Amino acid sequence: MKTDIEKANQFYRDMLLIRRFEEKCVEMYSREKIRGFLHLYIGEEAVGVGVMHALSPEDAVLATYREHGQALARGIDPKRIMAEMYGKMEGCSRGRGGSMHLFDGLARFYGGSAIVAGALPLAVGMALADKMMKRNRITVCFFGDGAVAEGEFHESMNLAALWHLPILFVCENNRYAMGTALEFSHSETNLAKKAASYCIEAYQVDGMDVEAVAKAANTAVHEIRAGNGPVFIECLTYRFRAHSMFDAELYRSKSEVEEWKKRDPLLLLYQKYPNIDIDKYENEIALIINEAITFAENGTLEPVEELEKFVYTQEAIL
Amino acid sequence: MSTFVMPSLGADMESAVLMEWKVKEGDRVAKGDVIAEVETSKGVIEIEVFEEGIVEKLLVEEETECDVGSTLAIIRTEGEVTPAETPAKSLPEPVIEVDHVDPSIDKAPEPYAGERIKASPAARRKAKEMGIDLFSLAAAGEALHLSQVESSAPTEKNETSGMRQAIARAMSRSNAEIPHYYLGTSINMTPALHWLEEENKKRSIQERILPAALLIRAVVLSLKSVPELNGFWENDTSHLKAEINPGIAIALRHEGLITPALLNAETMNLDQTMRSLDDLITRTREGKLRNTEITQQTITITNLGDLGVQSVYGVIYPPQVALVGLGRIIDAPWAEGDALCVRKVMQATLAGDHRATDGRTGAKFLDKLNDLLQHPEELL
Amino acid sequence: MSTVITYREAVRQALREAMEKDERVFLMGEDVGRYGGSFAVSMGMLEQFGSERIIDTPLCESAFTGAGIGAALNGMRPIVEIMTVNFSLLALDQIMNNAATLLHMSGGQFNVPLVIRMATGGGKQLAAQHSHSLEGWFAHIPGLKVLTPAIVQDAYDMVLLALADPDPVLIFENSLLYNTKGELDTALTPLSIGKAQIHRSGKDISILTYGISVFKALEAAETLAREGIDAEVIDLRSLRPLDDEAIMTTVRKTHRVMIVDEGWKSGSISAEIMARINEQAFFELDAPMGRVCSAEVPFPYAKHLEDAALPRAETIAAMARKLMEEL
Amino acid sequence: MTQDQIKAAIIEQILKIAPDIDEADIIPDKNIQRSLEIDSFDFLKILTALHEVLGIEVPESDYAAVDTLEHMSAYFAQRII
Repeated sequence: MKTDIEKANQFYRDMLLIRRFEEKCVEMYSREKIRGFLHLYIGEEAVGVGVMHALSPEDAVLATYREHGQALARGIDPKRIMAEMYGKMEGCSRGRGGSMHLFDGLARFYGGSAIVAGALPLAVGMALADKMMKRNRITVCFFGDGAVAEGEFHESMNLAALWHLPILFVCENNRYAMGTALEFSHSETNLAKKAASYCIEAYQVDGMDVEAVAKAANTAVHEIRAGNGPVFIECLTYRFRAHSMFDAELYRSKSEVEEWKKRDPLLLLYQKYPNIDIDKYENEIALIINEAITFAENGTLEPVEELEKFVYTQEAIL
Repeated sequence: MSTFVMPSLGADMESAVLMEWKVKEGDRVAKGDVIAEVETSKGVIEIEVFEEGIVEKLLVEEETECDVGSTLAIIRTEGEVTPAETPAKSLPEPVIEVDHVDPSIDKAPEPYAGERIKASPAARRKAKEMGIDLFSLAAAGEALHLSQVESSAPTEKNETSGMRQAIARAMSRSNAEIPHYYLGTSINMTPALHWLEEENKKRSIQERILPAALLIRAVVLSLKSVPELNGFWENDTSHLKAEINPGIAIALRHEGLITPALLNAETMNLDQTMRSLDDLITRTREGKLRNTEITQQTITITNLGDLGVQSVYGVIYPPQVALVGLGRIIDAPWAEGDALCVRKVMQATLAGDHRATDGRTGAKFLDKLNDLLQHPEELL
Repeated sequence: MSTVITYREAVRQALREAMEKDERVFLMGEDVGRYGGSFAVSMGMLEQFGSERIIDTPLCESAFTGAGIGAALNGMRPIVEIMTVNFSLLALDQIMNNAATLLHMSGGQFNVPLVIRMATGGGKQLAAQHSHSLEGWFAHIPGLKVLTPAIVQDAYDMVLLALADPDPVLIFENSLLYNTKGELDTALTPLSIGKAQIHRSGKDISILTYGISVFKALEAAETLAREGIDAEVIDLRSLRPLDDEAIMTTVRKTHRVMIVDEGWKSGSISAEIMARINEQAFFELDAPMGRVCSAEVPFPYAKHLEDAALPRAETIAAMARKLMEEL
Repeated sequence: MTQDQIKAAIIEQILKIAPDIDEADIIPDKNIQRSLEIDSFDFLKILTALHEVLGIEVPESDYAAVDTLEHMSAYFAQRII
C-alpha cells in the first residue's frame, strides 16, 4: 500500500502533466497546428486523476469531448494524444478522431463523445455484457452537468439501476453547460439528489480535492465490485478556461473565476504536502511535452487512398 | 527576437480588433501572461504570450482590426528558442478532395455487347425522328451524341461530320497508343492483270471482276498463312481472329473514307469476293450498313490506287493490329534477268502494331502477297 | 430438407438456433420476453432462454439501442429489436453517431457486431406516425448494412448472416409479411449480404424492388405477361450495399428499368438507384427510368386513402406499360 | 440513235449511279473517273448499265477509249448501227 505522501506525489505529477499538456495545446492551437474544437481540462484535473487511480487496467472508461485529462490519467501516451490532435496517422485514433474522440484499445478507453450524454447508453451496454459473462470488471462513464438534463441520462440511470449493472457514473459538475449556468439548466441543482429517484447510491464530493475524489471513487468501485452497482458520484469542480478556444465567457464574471482559482487542485495538494518536489516534476513533464510535440510534428498524414478504410471491418482485417 | 502574432482561436475566425494592450514596451512577460484583449465576433477575448521575454515594440495601435497571423508586437527573448518546434519543416497543406468521386463513374462505360450501337437516348430519339439509321453513323467504340445525329441530317454542307469526328478520334487515339512499323514493296502486277483480263473474257460484264477484288482476295489468302496480322490488340494481349473481316476503304463522295468490313472474306472465292464487295460498296453509299460491318473489322485495306497515289502508308484503326496499303498500278521500268522492260507495277505497304507483331511477320505477309499475285490462278 | 412455415416462424427459428449455438447472442427490446414480442416473433423464447438473455427493456429506445452497441463493443452479439422503424427515430443518434461511426473514428480499433431488427411499412391503417418505411434513410449511412428480407428463406438466412457480420446490420421486416408462408431449407447455403436475387426473369423490362413490394411486382408481372410484356423482377435483398452488378446486368439485358420503393420519392433509395444506373449504364437506356413510390403524404388513416398512397400491383403495371410505349 | 441521244443516255446512267453529281459537273472532254471522283466500281456499274440500255459491252481492253464523255459517246455511236 502506498503511503499518503507517495500517493500525493503521484497525484501531483499526474495533475501537473494534464495542466502543462493543456497549456501547450493552447499554444499549438493559436499556431494553427491543432484545429477544430479544443476543450481544456484546466481546473478539473483532480476529478480525472482521482477517479482513474481507483480503477484497474481491465476496467473500461467512457468520457466526453473534454477528455484530455481522463486520457492522460488513464495512461494513454501523451505523444499519441498530441499526434492525434495534429491529425497525424500516429495519433491514437489515426488522426480521425481529433481532440474530442481519443480511443485506445489497450487502455480500454472507449473514446470521448461529442454528443452530450451520447456515451451513457454505451456504458450501460458495456456493463451489461460484463455482468452477463460474469466478468469482474466495471465501466466508468464521465459526463457533465449538461448531460444530466438529457433524456439519455434518465434512460441510462434507470436501466443501470434496474439491471444492477457494474457502472460508476461520474458527473463533473463544473457549473456551466457551455454558456448555460447550472441554475438555468436544472430545476434541482443538487445533481446527486437525482440518483435517489433510481435508488442509486450517490456521493457528492469536492471536485478540486484530488484525495477526496480518490477516496469516494475507491469506495464506489469497491461497492460496485461487490455487486452493489451502479454508483453515482457528483464532483463539484470548475474549469478555469473558456468552454472552448473561441468563447468570450460572457456568461460568468472574472471574479468568480479568480475565486475558484484560489482552490486550484494543484495548489490545494501542494499546500497539504509542501515537500512535493515540484521542480523535479516540472522538468520531467516539460521533457514529456516537448517529446510529444516533436512526435506530432514528425507524424505522417494518413494517405487519402485509405479514406474509406475501416468503414467496414473487412478493410480493418486487411 | 520573436514576433507576437494575432492568434487563431477557431477555424471561422479571420480577424479581430485589438482593443487594449495589457503590457507596455519594456515590460517583462512570462509564459501565459495576458498581453492584450481583442474583440471577436463572440465578444472580447484575452490573448496570451507563450514565451518569457521583454516587450520590445508594440506595432499596432489599439482599436485597429488585424488579420489572424499578422504581427502585433516584437518580444526580445533571452536566447530561448522553443526547442520542440522544428522550424525547417512546414507541413504541406494536404490536398484532400472533399467531394469523393464515386469510383463507379470512372469505370469505362459498359462495353456494349454485340449488336447494340452505343448512342445517347437523345441521339437515339433524334435518329428515329429523322429516319436515320444509327448504324450508318457509328464508329467503333465511340458513343454517338445528339449533335452527331443532328449534324448528319442530309443538309448540304456537313453531311457526315458526325462520322468524321468519330473517325478523327479513333485516328488520334491510334497515333497516340499504337507503336507503328511500316514496310513496303513493289509488286509486278502484269501477270495478275493479264490473267484477270483473260478470266473476264469468259464472263459477261455483269460478272466482270475488278482488280480491287483480286487484290483483296490475295490479301485474305496471305493472311491465312500469316494469321498474326488478323485480330485485335486489347488489354495488353493480341487476340487473333479465326474470321477474316477486312475493312475496305470506300470513298463517300465529298465526305472522305469509311472502312466497312467485308465479313468472313476467308469463306469466299474470287467471284463471291467481287459480288459481296459490290454489294458492300452499294449499301455503304446508301447508308444501309449492318452494325457488325461497322465494328468487327479484323484488318483494314486501303486501295487508294484509284486516285493516282503511288504508295499509301496508313494509320491503323484501333483495336486492329495491321493496315495494308495498295497504291496505284503504274507502268514502270522492271528488270527481268538482265533485260529492262516496262511492267504494270504496284506499291504494297503494311503498317503494323509493334506490340502485336514485328517487322519479320510483316515482311512474311508482303512476300506471300507478292508470290500469290505472281500465280493469280491460286486466287480463284 | 425444406419445410413450409411463416415468415415469423422463420425469424424465430433463426433467433433460437443462434442463441442455442452462441452464448454471446441475446435478444433485447420492448416486450420481447413476457409479451412474446409485439409481432409474436420471440414467443416462447423467454421460457427457453430465461430473462438473462431475453431482456424486456423499459421504453428507452436510445438507451437500450446504445446498450446494444456497448455490449457489442464488449464482446457480445446482441440482437436489439426496435418494435417498429417509427420508434427508431429516438435511437437514430446512437445508430448513426455510435454504431456506424466507431470503427472508422477509432482508426479500426473497435468493431460493433450488433444486429438491430425493426418492423417497417404501412398498409394497416395505423396512420401517419406508425406507417413509415425508412429503410432507405438508413441505407444513406456508411458503416451500416441494411437488409430487407422479403421471402421466408431470407427472413431466416438474414438473421444468421447479420449475426456473423462484424459490423452493425439493420434488418427491416415489413410487418405485413409476418403471416405469409413460404419454403425454408436450412441446409441451403444463404445468398450473401449485398447480393440481389432474380425472382422472375424477363426480357422486356426490369423491375427492381425489395421487401413487400417484391410480391406486388410479381403480381404486376403476371398481368403484364398476359399483355405480352415480359417483366424481370429483381429482389434487391440489401439496400446497403446495393448490388450494382446485378442492377447494371439487368439494365443491359432489357434496356428499360423501373423501381418500386415504399419510401417517399424525394431523396429515396429509388433515387439513388436511378442515379447509379445513370452513371454506369446510361447508354443502355431505351426509355427514361420509372419508379413507383409512396405518395409524398403523411399516411392517412382511412383505408381508401392509404391504399391510394401505397404502391400497388396496378400502379406498377401501369408504369411498366408507360415505359414500354416510350420510343 | 444519234450521238446526242447516246450522250444523254450516258449522262443519265452517270447521274443514276452517282446521284449527288450535278449534270453541270460533267465536262465532255474530262476523264470521267477523275473529274467526277467515280471509282472503278461505279465506272463498271455505268458500263454494265449502258450494256443493258445500248446493247454494247465494253471489254476491259477498250477502257482507254471510253475515258471521257466525248470518247465514250463516239465509241458507242460507231458500234450502234
